[in-house]
Order: sequence, then C-alpha cells, then structure tokens
Amino acid sequence: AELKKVGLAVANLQANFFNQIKQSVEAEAKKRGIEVITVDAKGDGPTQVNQIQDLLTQNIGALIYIPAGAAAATVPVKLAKNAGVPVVNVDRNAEGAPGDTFLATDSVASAKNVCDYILKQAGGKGKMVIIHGQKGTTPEVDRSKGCAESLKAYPDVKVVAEQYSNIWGQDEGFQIMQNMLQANPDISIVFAQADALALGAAQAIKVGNPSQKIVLGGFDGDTAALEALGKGVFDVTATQQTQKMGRDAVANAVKLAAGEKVPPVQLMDATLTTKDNVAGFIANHP
Amino acid sequence: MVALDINEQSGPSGGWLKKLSGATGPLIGLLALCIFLSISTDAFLSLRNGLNILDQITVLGIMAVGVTFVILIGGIDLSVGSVLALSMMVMGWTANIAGMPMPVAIGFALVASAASGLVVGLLVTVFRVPAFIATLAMMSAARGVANMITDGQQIVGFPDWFTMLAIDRHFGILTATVFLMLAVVLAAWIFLHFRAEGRMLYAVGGNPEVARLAGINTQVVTIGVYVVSAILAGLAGIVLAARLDSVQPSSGFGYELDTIAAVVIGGTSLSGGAGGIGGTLIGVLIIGVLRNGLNLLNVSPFLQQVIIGVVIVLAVGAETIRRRRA
Amino acid sequence: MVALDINEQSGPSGGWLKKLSGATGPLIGLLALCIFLSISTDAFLSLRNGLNILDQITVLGIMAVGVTFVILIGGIDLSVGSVLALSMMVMGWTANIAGMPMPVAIGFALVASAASGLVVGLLVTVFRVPAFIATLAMMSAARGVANMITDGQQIVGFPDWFTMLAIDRHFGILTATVFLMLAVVLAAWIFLHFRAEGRMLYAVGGNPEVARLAGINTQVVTIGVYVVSAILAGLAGIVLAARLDSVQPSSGFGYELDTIAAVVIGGTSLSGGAGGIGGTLIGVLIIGVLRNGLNLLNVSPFLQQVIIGVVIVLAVGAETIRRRRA
Amino acid sequence: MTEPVLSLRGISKRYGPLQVLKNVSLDVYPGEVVALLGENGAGKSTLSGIIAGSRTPSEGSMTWLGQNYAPATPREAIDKGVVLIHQELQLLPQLSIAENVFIGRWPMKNGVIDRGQMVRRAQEQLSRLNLHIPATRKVAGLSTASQQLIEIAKALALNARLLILDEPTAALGGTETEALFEQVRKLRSEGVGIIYISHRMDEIKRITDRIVVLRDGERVQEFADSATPVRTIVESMVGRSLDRLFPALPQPTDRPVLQVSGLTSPEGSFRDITFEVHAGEILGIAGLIGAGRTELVRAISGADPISAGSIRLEGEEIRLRSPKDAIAKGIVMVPEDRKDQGLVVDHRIGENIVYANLDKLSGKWITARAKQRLAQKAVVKFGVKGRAEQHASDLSGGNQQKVVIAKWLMRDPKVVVLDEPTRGIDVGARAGIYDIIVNLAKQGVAVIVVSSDLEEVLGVSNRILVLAQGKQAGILSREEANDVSVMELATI
Ligand SMILES: Nc1ncnc2c1ncn2[C@@H]1O[C@H](COP(=O)(O)OP(=O)(O)OP(=O)(O)O)[C@@H](O)[C@H]1O
Ligand SMILES: Nc1ncnc2c1ncn2[C@@H]1O[C@H](COP(=O)(O)OP(=O)(O)OP(=O)(O)O)[C@@H](O)[C@H]1O
Ligand SMILES: [Mg+2]
Ligand SMILES: [Mg+2]
Repeated sequence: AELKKVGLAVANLQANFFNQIKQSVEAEAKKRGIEVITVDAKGDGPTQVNQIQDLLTQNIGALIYIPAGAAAATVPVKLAKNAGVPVVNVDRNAEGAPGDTFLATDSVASAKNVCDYILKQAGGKGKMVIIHGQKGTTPEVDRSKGCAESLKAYPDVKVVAEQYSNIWGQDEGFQIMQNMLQANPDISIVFAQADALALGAAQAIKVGNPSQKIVLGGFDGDTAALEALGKGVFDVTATQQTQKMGRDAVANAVKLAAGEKVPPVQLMDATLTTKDNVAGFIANHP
Repeated sequence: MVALDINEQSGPSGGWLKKLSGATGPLIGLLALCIFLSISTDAFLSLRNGLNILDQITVLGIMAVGVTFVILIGGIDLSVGSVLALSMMVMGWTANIAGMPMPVAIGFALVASAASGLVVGLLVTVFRVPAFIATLAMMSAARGVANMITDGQQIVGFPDWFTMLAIDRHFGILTATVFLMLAVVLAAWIFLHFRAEGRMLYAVGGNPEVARLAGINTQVVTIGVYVVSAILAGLAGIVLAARLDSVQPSSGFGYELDTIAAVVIGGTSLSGGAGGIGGTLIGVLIIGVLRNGLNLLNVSPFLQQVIIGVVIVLAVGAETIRRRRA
Repeated sequence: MVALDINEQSGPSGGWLKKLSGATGPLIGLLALCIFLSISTDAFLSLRNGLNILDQITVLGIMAVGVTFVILIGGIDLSVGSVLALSMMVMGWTANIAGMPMPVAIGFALVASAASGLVVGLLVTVFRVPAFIATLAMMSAARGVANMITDGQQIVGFPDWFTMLAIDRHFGILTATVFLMLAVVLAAWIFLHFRAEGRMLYAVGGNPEVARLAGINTQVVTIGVYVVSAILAGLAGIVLAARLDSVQPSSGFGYELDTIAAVVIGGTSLSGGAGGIGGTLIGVLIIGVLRNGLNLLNVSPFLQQVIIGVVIVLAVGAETIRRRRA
Repeated sequence: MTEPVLSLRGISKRYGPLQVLKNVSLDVYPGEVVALLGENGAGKSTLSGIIAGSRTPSEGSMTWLGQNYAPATPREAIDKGVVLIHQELQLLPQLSIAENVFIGRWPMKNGVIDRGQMVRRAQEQLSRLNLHIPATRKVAGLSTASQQLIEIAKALALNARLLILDEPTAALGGTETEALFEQVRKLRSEGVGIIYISHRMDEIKRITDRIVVLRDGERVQEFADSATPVRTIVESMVGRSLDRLFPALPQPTDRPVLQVSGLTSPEGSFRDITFEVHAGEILGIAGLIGAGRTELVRAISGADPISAGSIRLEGEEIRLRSPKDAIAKGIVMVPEDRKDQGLVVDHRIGENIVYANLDKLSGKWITARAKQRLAQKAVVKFGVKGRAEQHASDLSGGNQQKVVIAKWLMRDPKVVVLDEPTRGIDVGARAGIYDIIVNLAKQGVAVIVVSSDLEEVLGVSNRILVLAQGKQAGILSREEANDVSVMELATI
C-alpha cells in the first residue's frame, strides 16, 4: 500500500543526534507528501511503549522506531507487528524482536577510528582518560569496545582514569574532566564518547590550562560540535550520517509499506572528521 | 441524616460527587478534556483507545495509591521511581540469573521494596529525618543498588505467562495488570473509608500530636505507610516488567514527580489530612488522558510540555475557583 | 516575683555558630567529609582543587539562594532547572540568532526568567494553586518553551570576554562567576538578617496569618520571592552558558531536587520560617565536595549514588541527634 | 462628655447563611474600659476583628475620631492606632521575642534593622509585665503564659489609642493578671480607649467601667455600673437564670483508683509527687503558672516519660510508654491546648470523636452509620452546639472544648484528667462542664482537674494538690482549702 502516514518514535529529543534524525525524517517525508506523527519518549522506555500504542491507534502505515532506554525494548516491535505495521529500527535494535530493518552506524568500527586517530596524534604514548557515556547503554558499550581494540596496538598508552556520565551532558563532561585533570595533571589523551561530553571536556581543559597539549576526541558529529571542531576546540569526531539515516528511514518505510523486501541490517559508517574535512560537513551534514 | 464520611473539604450536603474529596474541579477538568478530545480527534473515543489508556496508567495508578497514603499523613515520597527500578532488577536477577521460579522472584522483589520502605519509615520516625530528605536519599541509594545488581545492564525475556499478564485481554477487555490496578485502587478506597486503620491516616495527617494523644501509635502508622508505598512501587515495577518483557535499572526515572502531581491534582492536600483515593484516580486519569490525547492530536513534543503544564494548573486552579464561588 | 520559666532563662549567649541556625550538624558533616577526603586522596587538599570545587558549585549555589527564600516562606520551587534552561536559550537566541549584543541578551534572559517567576507567584497567591503544582507546571512549560526556541538545538560560541568570565582567575584566585556567586550569597545573607523585608520572609514562612495580622503584605512578599528565585535561576543559566560556552535546552534537568536537597541539608525547614543562607552554603558545599571527592576517589557511578544517599541522610540525621543530646 | 474614639453603627456580619452579628452599635470613649461580654459564639471576637481590620462587616459603618473608618487590612487599623490582642496566640515560634514584639515594624537604622534598639525596647515592654526573660530568646518552647504576656507586650509597644483585649487572661495566673491590670489602668489614665473581653466575672468587676452584653450577635443590654450583681449580668448573657455555677459534690468512696508515688520527670519540671485519687473523687491541682501541673498530668496520662516513681491503677502498677497505653487502661486526658492537642480543627466533629475511639472500631468495618451514631450521641449528650458533620474549626471555643471532653467520655474511662477545662469558656457553658465533671464523679470515676482559676479549683474539688516550682507543697482537704491557704502553699 502507499504510505500516507508514518509514526516516528524518538528516544530523546534533547539529544542532538536524535533531534537531527527527527528533522531529517520530517523533511524527507514532507518532500514525499507523507504525514509524520512524532512522539518523544524523553529517554523513558515505558513512555515509549505508551506512545507507540497511541501511534498505532492512529492507523499509521509504518513505524520508525528509535528505541529509548538503555537498550531496546521488544514490546513496541511486537505491538506494531501485531497491528500489521512494518517497523524501521534506527540506532538500536532489540534482541529477540528486531525491526523489519535496522539502520545504524557501525559504532565499534567508528570508535576504533577515532581512538586510532587520537592515539597516533599523541605520538603513540602518554596517559589517557576516557569519559564514558551512560553506563551500560548500547552506544557506551560499543564505543568502549571499539576504543579498547584500538588501544591494543598502543602498549605505551596508559589509561589512568575512566568515568561515566549519566545523561551524556555537556556540564557533566566539564565536571568530570575538571576532576580528572585534578587527579592526573599530566594526561595527554582524552576520548569522550559523545560530542557533548567532548565539548564540556574541552572547556575544562581550557579552564585548567595545562602546560602539555591534550588530544581530545569525541563522537556523533553534532551540528554545534562540528563548528567547534572547525575552530579547533577539539581534535576529532566521528560524524554519524544522521541526515542519511533519516532519509533512508523514510525510504525503507515506504518500501516496507509497499510490501517490498529490504535487508534486515543496514550499517553505515561514521566519517572520521577533523579540522581538515569539517567544512564540508558543516555546510552539508551527511 | 447526612452520612458522615462525606468529603473532608466542603459543606455537609451533597451526593456521591462529594465522596471525591475536593476533586470536583479536577473531575470537571477530566470530563472537559475527554469531551474536547472526542470532538477533535476520531481516534480518541473508541473502546480500543480507552483500554489503551487504562493500560498506560497502570504503573502510575498503582504507585499513586501508595503515594496518596504518604501524602495523607503529611509526608512525601520521592523514592517510588527508584524503588520501582530496584524491584524490577531484583526480580529479573532472581528469575533469570539466579534461575529461580518467577513467583519466588516476585516475592523477593516485593521484600526488597518493603525493606527500602522500612528504612525510610525508620529514618522519618526514629531519626526524625524530614520525609523529603529521607526519600530523596533513598531515591539515590535505591537507584544505585538497582544499577549495581547487573552493573547497569538490562535483563530481557521472561516466561510467556508473565508477559501475557500485560497483554491478554480477558473477556476481551481487561488485562490482568489493569485488573490488578483496579483491585489496588478499590482496596485502598475501602481501607481509607471503612477501616479504623484508614481513618488513622487522616488523624495523623490532620495533626500528629492530636493523633498521638488520642492513642494512635503515629510511629507505627508512619512506618506502615512508607512500607506500603514502597511495596506498591515494587508491584508497579513488576507490572512494568511484564509490560516491557524486560527490566532495566534506569526505569522509573522521574516518576516520583509524575506520581505526586497525580495525587495532588486529585485534591489530596500536601499538608496532609485531606483527600482520598477517588481524587487520585481522577488525577491519574487526567495525566493519562492528556498524554494520550496530545499524541493523538499530533501535537509536537515540545509544545506538549507547555500544554501539560497549563492543563495541570487549570485542573488544580479550577478547584480553587469553584470553591471560592461556593 | 517567681521566675517564670526555668528553660527560658538560657540566655542570648552563643557565638557565631548559632548564626547558622540549625546547620551545625551539617557543618560537622562537611568538615568530616573534607578530613576524610584529604587523608584518602592526594588531589583533594590543594588550592587548585578548592578553586575547582568553587567553580563547580557556582550554578547550584546561585540557584540555592533563591530556593532558600522560597522554602523560608514555606513554599517550594521545582521550576528552577527549567527556568535556567529557558534563560540560557533566550540569551543564546538573542545574541547569536537575533544578533544583538551580549548585555542585551543577558537582560532579555533575566526578564524572561522574572516573567516565569511572576506567573508562578500569581498562580500561588491569586489562584491559590499549591506551590508544588504551580512550579511543577512551570517546570514542564518553561522546558517546553526553551526547547521550542531553537527546536531543541544547542547554540555554541559566545564572545571571548563572556566565556572568560568563567575562566579567568582574577588575582590568580576567583573567576568572575565564582565572585558573582559569593556576592549573591553575601547579599542574600545581609538581606535576610538585616533588612525588614528579609525578616518578613521568616514571618510569612512562620505563620502567614500572623504575618498578615501584623500588617505584612504576604501576597507581595510571596510573589517577590518567586520572582527573585526565578531571576537567580536565570542568572545561574547565564553563568552556566559562560562556563560551557554554549546553551542547550536540556540544561538544568533534574537540578531542582539537587537544589532543594542542598537547602534542606543546610538546615532550612521545609515547613518554612526557619533556616538561612549560611546553612544553604554548607549544604551546597557538601554536595559539591561529595561529588568532587567521589570522582577523585574514582568510585564507580553506581556506588556513588548509594554513597550520596547515605551521606545526605547522615548530614541531616546528625543534626537531629545533636539536638536530641542538647 | 468627650468625643468617642470609635463609634460602630449597625454592624452586621454574615458567613453564608449564618448571621453572626446583627445590627450592633457601640461607642468607646477615651480613657474608659468597656467590657464586652457574651457566651461563646456570641460574636465578640468577630466584632473585634471587624474593628481591627482583619474582617470586613457585611453591613454597617464605623467612625474613628469622627472620621469615616473602614480598614481593609490590619495594617490600616494599626496605623490609626487600633490594636487588637487576638484570642489565639499570634506569635512566630522560630523568631526571637524581640522580633515578635516588633513584628512588621522592626526599628530601622541606616536601612538595616536596629537590633540593639529592638531588643532594648522589647525588654522594656517585657519588664512592664514583670516578665524576666531575655528578649533575644526564641519564642518556641516558652510556656503558654509567657507567650500570652509577649502577645500583650506586642500590643503595648504599639502606642494604641484603642486597645482591644480578647480574653487576655485565659492562659494567665493571678500574678500575671495583676501585672496586666496595672498596665491597663495606666493606659486608661493616659486616655486610651479599651475594650476588654473576658469570661472571668471577677476581672470584669475589677477593671471595667461599663459592661456591654452580646447575645447571639445582638447587643442585648448595657450596664453602666460595674457594681451590677454578677447574677444579673450572667442572666442577661445567657438569656435565662443561672441559679448556681458549681453543683454539689458527691461523697467520694474510699476505694483508691489512681495512686501516684514519688513521680519525677526527667527534666525536673516536677519532682517526687505522691497522691491518690479515689473512685468518685475530684482532685484539684493548683499552683502558679509554670509550677509543673501540665507536665505532671501529661506524665500520668502517658504523654511524657517519667524518670522515677510509680503509678498504680486499681492497685496494680502500670507502665505507660504512650498515651495509647494509658487510654487502653482507662486513663484519658483533656489537654490544655484544644487547638494543638485536643482537636484536628480542620476535620469534622464526628471524625474527631471517632479518632479517640478508633481502637474500639479497629479490625471492624466502620460504617458511616456507626460513626454517625457515635458522633451524634456525643454531640447530644454533651450539649455541643453543632452537628457531627460540621468542621471543628467552625465551632466557638466552648463548644470545641465540649467536643474534646465528649470524645473521651464516650469511652467510659476510669480516670479522667482535665487540664484547664474551662479556659476561654463562658459562664453558662462552664456550668455545663462542671455538671459533667461532677456527674463523672457520681458514676465512680476518679477525676483530676488542673486549673489556674482559683475559684474553679475550690469549687469543684474534694481535695486540692498544690504544686510549687515542681514540688508538692501540700494537699488540702475541702474544709482546709480557701484562696489564702492555696496561695500560701503555691508561693512557698
Ligand atoms: N470564618 C467563619 N465561618 C463561619 N462561621 C464563623 C467563622 N468565624 C466565626 N464563625 C462563627 O461566628 C460565631 C461567632 O464567633 P466568635 O468567635 O466571634 O465568638 P466569640 O463571642 O468570640 O466566642 P468565644 O467566647 O468562644 O471566643 C460563632 O458561631 C462561630 O462559629
Ligand atoms: N514545650 C516546652 N519546652 C520547654 N519547656 C517547657 C515546655 N512546656 C513547658 N515547659 C516548661 O516546663 C515548666 C512547667 O510548665 P507547665 O506547663 O507544666 O506548668 P503549669 O503549671 O501547667 O502551667 P500552665 O498553666 O502554663 O500550664 C515551665 O517552666 C515551662 O516553661
Ligand atoms: Mg472569641
Ligand atoms: Mg498547664
């Protein structure tokens, strides 16, 4: 059937990454003349189940589902399938109840790229700290895994401290970094698992004003962060292709609604972004 | 002669409406909301959507009953969201990691919840820590323990019969979890109205010193109320686990304010001694219907936050204006 | 003449400690915490870390002053976190999108904050909406508006002089923002102790009816207090913007409970009429030192939550036990 | 004659359907003390409130020094020099005495509060009333009597031209009352107009120049001469003849019900108290304010702990850890402060009566009808002017007090303790309460009555225990007891 109405369940609009996807989905759908109903779970899984119930009540033709909570819940997909509505999972997928297709960044590989870059920049040695995302969440686990792989090749780099954020927030990044610098004044490498954390950490470094150069890597490619990267506030990030994700999500929803077959997993790269190539991304976010 | 246990707030006359203890304003608000939504969206006024709303308020409804008790005695409970998470994680761990049968796991979860309620109750009565602080501390601590059980990981996959409790609509209407919520509400209403122990809550909330001099053991009442509130939060956690077929330690974050809002919108006074379960049910429904309706109306998420704020004020402010007129 | 009251003879004596109005327990807790951290980590006891802690508590400290006023008059303010975000977004939008000069942007931000405080104040006084509900509604609505300003996007990059306010340590010690916080605290302390308007807050919080009969305009006092609390929350937002060199609508989420906790830990009574700024400063420091220390000790985040809960209870419970002994 | 300071013309006040004041007119001249008398609920406090700007009249007008006068807020009235000492204490317990005395009008210097001056001037006011407490002390924890004196000091500090005292002596003992009267006389000689409200007839006769009687909100009579016989005044107040205040006491049995020996409180507010009360006996407890009477009876009824001594009930030693224990054993107390300890004032009368009887209903279903029956029975039996479903806060003080007594007597107790049972209660209702007390004794109950009103203790007691500064000064039999012998013991 032709897709007239699509439901978009967002995990948390307060996170720039999700907000970009949302805007891209809405833009793409508008172009195609499809109505989008957007709901925001504010990070709460149960709220999202409620919202998906409400979406299904409105006879949507397909569901674009960005799961909230530490990991994806299975129930929304089950509910949608029961109602005969195809599901496009974005960013996270639930074991046991996957969506009809799954669009995501290959977080492990991209995190490895970021860490490779900062470790090389630092000359392959020195003291490193990691500012993790919210402990136990899929992105946190994957990005930790990718960076750990990279670290294997650099035995001279010593990870001296690791701290976790609760809401991936900028002020958390600031505070954590400030305390880390306090405890270990001689660190030279920082991996912050999200751009917001990296921006906070960069500010803390600016405030602390250490004598050595500190290489700082982030992740996500948030719009604001890319601008900061261009100004040299921090060194590298992995730009996730949020615009493409949004466009692809709509395209896949249209195909699924028409009964076409699509691959169950579609991973895309996050492009390693530095001062050299950032201009293009700022002008035109992928 | 007029019945005695009519509402605690206004005049002596009046029928069943008065049983709602000062919640007439919110009730009018709820009805207005429903009428508005029925007219402006097709999807709202249908059996299916009604049942959805009931499903959606079970967790809030069960917690709100416990919090009503707490607020009636003049206390406050900020720990319910965290205790809910603790209960979920204890249940998940016992069932899926320790491998014990579900009923045992549920039992453990409720015991863990009761224990946190007991700690709060003792802090409030014996150590005279203000309830706000004691439950705020428990909110932090219970969340920490919930996280530590699996190092922040979720646990997925429970027996089919368990998840079916939240899905199977018996007689095509009520799921077991909705039925459970209704039973809890009814039991609480009967308890508050017709049992001596229930009236004790009003006495303690009205004036603890008067209650103590009247031979009521206020400490036992207080501890009991916090334990019951925690057990109901734990029960809500189990319902949520059935609904999500998974448990995760970040569940229930921020629920405490939602729950208190529902109770207060329903006319229970934060200073204690006045209010009741009928009002709380209305408060819970207002929040449930509002969220459902805003989604059906396709209101943008950010605008939803503004509207929710406005409606909450209207629901409570209407009651004031109604009373001033009277 | 027979002496009237034995206990009433205990005199006016007692030194500066008394000025902390019930915060002696928390003060002891703070000292104990500092001693423990000095022994167990090298990094804690240094000028630089001390200054870091001061930096880290500026936002909380400024907000806590306003919330102290609110709690002193027997109210509560759950909207400060959202008002902070609203102020940030108004400032960011005015400066970077509308392109006006920074001082104008800051002015607009403070006016927007004051307006939300005014709305809360009017709801509480004229429409008799309980403060808990009025500020809860404002918490939701202000957050929604903050989000709508840029459709949820953050705004990055302010003039250098602005961000330097949070970075430049004048005389090698205090940044302008820390200085601002200290100035706010001092001004509030003087206001509460020495100005008639300050004492009115105690009167209104102690018993609004008594205050009214004594000729105090309780409505004006109440509205004024909510406006000041909102302005200070807005000011905290500007400080946070300088500190982060960016603004985002999700800022300040959950700060309301932290702030209230700091105030109550500092000995200000939630029922109003007792407490003060000295205690609030101690409460803010306890929270700041605790977070800093737990990070320096590299305690896992989950265990941190448990420890924070326990320390909060100990800080407040110690005061109770101290009083019982006395 | 000079101009009146204040004239009321046709003042009426309605609360919904309830007409509280009907067409009341009154003139007050400078330098006179007008007594405003009436039963509980006659409208005295309402009228005071209207004059002082805390309530607005439904009809009628007032003039102040010949000018039209319609204060919208208490502030306006205070600024004109109209000062009301409220019947209920209006103090802020968390603030110092000095700050309370000057509340809202703290002396300022250079934009800040002049604490030195404030404390000094407050201290002066306190010493005028013979109250020797540092003005820097917090009000919290002071005895009711001290608080009442501070309330008076607050008014004295205002330089009033019209002072209204609404039952200022209800919580005061003899010496404090004297100090107050001295100040009243002084103000009168300075030309201040004074309205004096009290239920104590002896005071009225001593201090007032003119008596105005209100009944059911109407001004029924005026006595220009304070030498009018009390009986005449009382008859005009209650609208019927009242032949006697105190009923005849029954002969007590010789069966001891309550035996107290060596009772001592942990804080030392009473020490080594030994007495017994027999079935059918009324034991009065007298003493100056602060003598420890309230503490003693609170300990006997389980509200406060004891550090030494024993209590025996019908020969058996009992240990009381809480009021609950005492109530279960049949010892009940009517506390001295009905608003803070006796009633949940925001709740219904019926609920309040039920609260004291919950243990009897515990484990059973409380039906509306059962509650209603219990409450209505109590209301009727003790002559409460009100219905079970009314809120306690809507009743006058006397009727509230009857509710407190009623809620306990529904339990058929063995020992009844009444602490200041007629504080703030009119003569008519007072006689009713004395009847209740004596009837209890007739039924074989052991009764203890604590009172600061000497006439009252002498009138209803078979024997009187006198306390002085926490120590037992002696026990007087009915024959030995008179005002002189009691006061001698009390001031040891
Ligand atoms: N706010 C109110 N609403 C309704 N009725 C009221 C209110 N305030 C007072 N009343 C009623 O008005 C009447 C007069 O009360 P008031 O307090 O003036 O009596 P009073 O003469 O001072 O009695 P007392 O000697 O007990 O102090 C009483 O019947 C009381 O119940
Ligand atoms: N809440 C309290 N805190 C501290 N001291 C108190 C308190 N209540 C009473 N006291 C003190 O205990 C002593 C005994 O007071 P108590 O009230 O027993 O006297 P009383 O003889 O009953 O006088 P009254 O007529 O005022 O009730 C007094 O010195 C009083 O100040
Ligand atoms: Mg009166
Ligand atoms: Mg006494």
